[in-house]
Amino acid sequence: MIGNNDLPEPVAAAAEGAPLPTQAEMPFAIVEGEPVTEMPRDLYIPPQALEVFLEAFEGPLDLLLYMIRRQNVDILDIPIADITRQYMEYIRLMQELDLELAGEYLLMAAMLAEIKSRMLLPRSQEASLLEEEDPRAELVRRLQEYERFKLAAENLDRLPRLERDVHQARAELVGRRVVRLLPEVTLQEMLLAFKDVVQRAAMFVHLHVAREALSVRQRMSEVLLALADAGLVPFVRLFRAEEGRMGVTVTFVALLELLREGLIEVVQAEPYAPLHLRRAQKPADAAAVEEMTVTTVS
Amino acid sequence: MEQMQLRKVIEAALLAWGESLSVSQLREMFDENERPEEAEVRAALAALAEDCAGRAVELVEVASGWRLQVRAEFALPVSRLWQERPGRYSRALLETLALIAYRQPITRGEIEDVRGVAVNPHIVRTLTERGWIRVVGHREVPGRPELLSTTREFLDYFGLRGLDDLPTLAALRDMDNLGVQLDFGTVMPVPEPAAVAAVAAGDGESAG
Amino acid sequence: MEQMQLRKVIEAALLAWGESLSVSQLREMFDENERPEEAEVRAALAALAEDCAGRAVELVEVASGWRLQVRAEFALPVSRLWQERPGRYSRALLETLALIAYRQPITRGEIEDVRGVAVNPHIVRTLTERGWIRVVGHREVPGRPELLSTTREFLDYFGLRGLDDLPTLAALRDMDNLGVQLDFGTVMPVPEPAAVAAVAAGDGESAG
Repeated sequence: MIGNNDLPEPVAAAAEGAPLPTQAEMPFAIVEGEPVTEMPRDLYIPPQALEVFLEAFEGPLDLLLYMIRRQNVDILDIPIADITRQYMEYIRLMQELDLELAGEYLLMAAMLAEIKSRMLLPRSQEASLLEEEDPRAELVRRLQEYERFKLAAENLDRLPRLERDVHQARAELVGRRVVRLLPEVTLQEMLLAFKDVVQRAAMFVHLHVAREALSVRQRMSEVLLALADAGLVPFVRLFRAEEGRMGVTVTFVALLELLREGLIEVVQAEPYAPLHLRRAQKPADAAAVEEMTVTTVS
Repeated sequence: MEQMQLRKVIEAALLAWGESLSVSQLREMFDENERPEEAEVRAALAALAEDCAGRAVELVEVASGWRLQVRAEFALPVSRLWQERPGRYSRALLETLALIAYRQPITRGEIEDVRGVAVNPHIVRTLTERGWIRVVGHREVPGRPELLSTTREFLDYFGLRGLDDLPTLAALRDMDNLGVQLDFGTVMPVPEPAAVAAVAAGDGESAG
Repeated sequence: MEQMQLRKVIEAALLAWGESLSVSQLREMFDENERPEEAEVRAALAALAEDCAGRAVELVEVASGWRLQVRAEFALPVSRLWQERPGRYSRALLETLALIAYRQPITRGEIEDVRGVAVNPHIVRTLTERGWIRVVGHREVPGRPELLSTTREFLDYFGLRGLDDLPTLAALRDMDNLGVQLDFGTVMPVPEPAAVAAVAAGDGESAG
């Protein structure tokens, strides 16, 4: 018995189920050291080759197709008696050799026997012309159906495919960077979040619902920024004439609010001198105060 | 962006990425304010494909987009770079794959009906692991068998844009049309390959 | 083998391999009887390097051999292919941002007073990095907490001319369905389809 591992490549390929080679120069099997370049013409197959031979078939339909093709007969007009006899012979050989015989092979044998017996029955000419189907019809249909997918598989195998026929072209990218996309937010999303937080907060603390002068809040931020680096800034410089009365009012209210919150200080060198603004100075000894506060609290 | 530059960026992207990229993926490389239109990208791709004439690589469209690939004519020397040869696939696997590709969605039982043998579970596992097939549902019959279909990776691997690109399935012939007689002795010649091809070409059956 | 053909095989090999190959690796692609000399390979490499002028790739010699690499000038657009899909900002972040917008200048402590939970430092960092908020000063109380305000970029991103374009708190409160009743007019940036879906999801969340 020849194990697959010991076989030269062509035989191993056949055993793996590669398409059966049709060229005469390719050995189909190696039997007792001699290459077998053709499928056996008759039923006698050296037992050592039979296993390889049968393993090359993808089931009973495949075996039948092979026998039909080998006899050069049209699939639509199978000499059923002949084919059945050969098929049975293969089955018998397989059983004699103790090959593991898939149940499908026996099922096919039964089907062939049934077709054969039906074809032997006498039939009137009218009947065969009218309704009665050729007993082989179902078998022929299955054989054809199988054969077209057998062909389709061969065609698929011939398509240029990755790894074997074509390779994806790749090249390293020099200086690749990490690019992170930032999430998108809509104004609506933010407002909904705000509405939510306000509603929640309303359950705990009293929030004044008076019209929020947002322009004042914006101006407060702007004034704080303006004072950030400059130190002392003349009071008048914070007002811009081109903003008109409304703008002046907003700035003034913003300044009052900042003063009230203790965020800025007004500095006047002497009475009637120009007013200057600066950010609230931290207490002389902030650390000490902080410590004190902490002590007080605790 | 001028087309020449766009073409180079696309070539750079395809080579750096090393796999196929769709037109929309290519467009997303650019900031919104300088993002090329789809038509511009397609024009640049067409120009790039022409640039590749006579070069070692070619630009092809597959299911998931466009890719640059080394031409098949260089497959032999190039494949020697790898110690291992790419695996060959058994007939059983290829037949099973072909049935799933042409008849999808299909159950194992339906595959068995055509092939006449039980479906090897190992084959289904291999095909699934390769990402070529996947379960897309269940047939609502007793046992609720899985319905199998091919994937985009399958199409990509075989260089196909879609199932329509699959080779046409051979036609079925009808016994009645040939006026078959119940004559055991009749021997008909096997059709010439050319005749088979003609039949195949005439078959309008789609791959879907 | 003529040099032009050798050059193409080398290009094919380098692009298929995707990494550097040594001269001897390149020579080993060929059968012994047609294996090019080292000098021939080097000449072909030199010619290939010249071919690459003006193309998206360049041929460089590195320690382990030669490789074709995508030129650095394409790093920026091409790097975006790997960019991660943006996540979504958390509810906590949006609430914090909104509170800073409406109550600026505001300290973390004050945000905490309204939200009832500590401000996640990660949120403040994210908003600062995004350029939407900044520290405009310190409250002169023990600890000198930072005062946070929104920026011009914040206004620009949301298409606002000023904070006044935000609906008032009172107006917000009365609204059952923000999307329907608020006339955002020109103020709203046109939402992307994805953003619309996100709003819809957010809506459901707030209703619950």
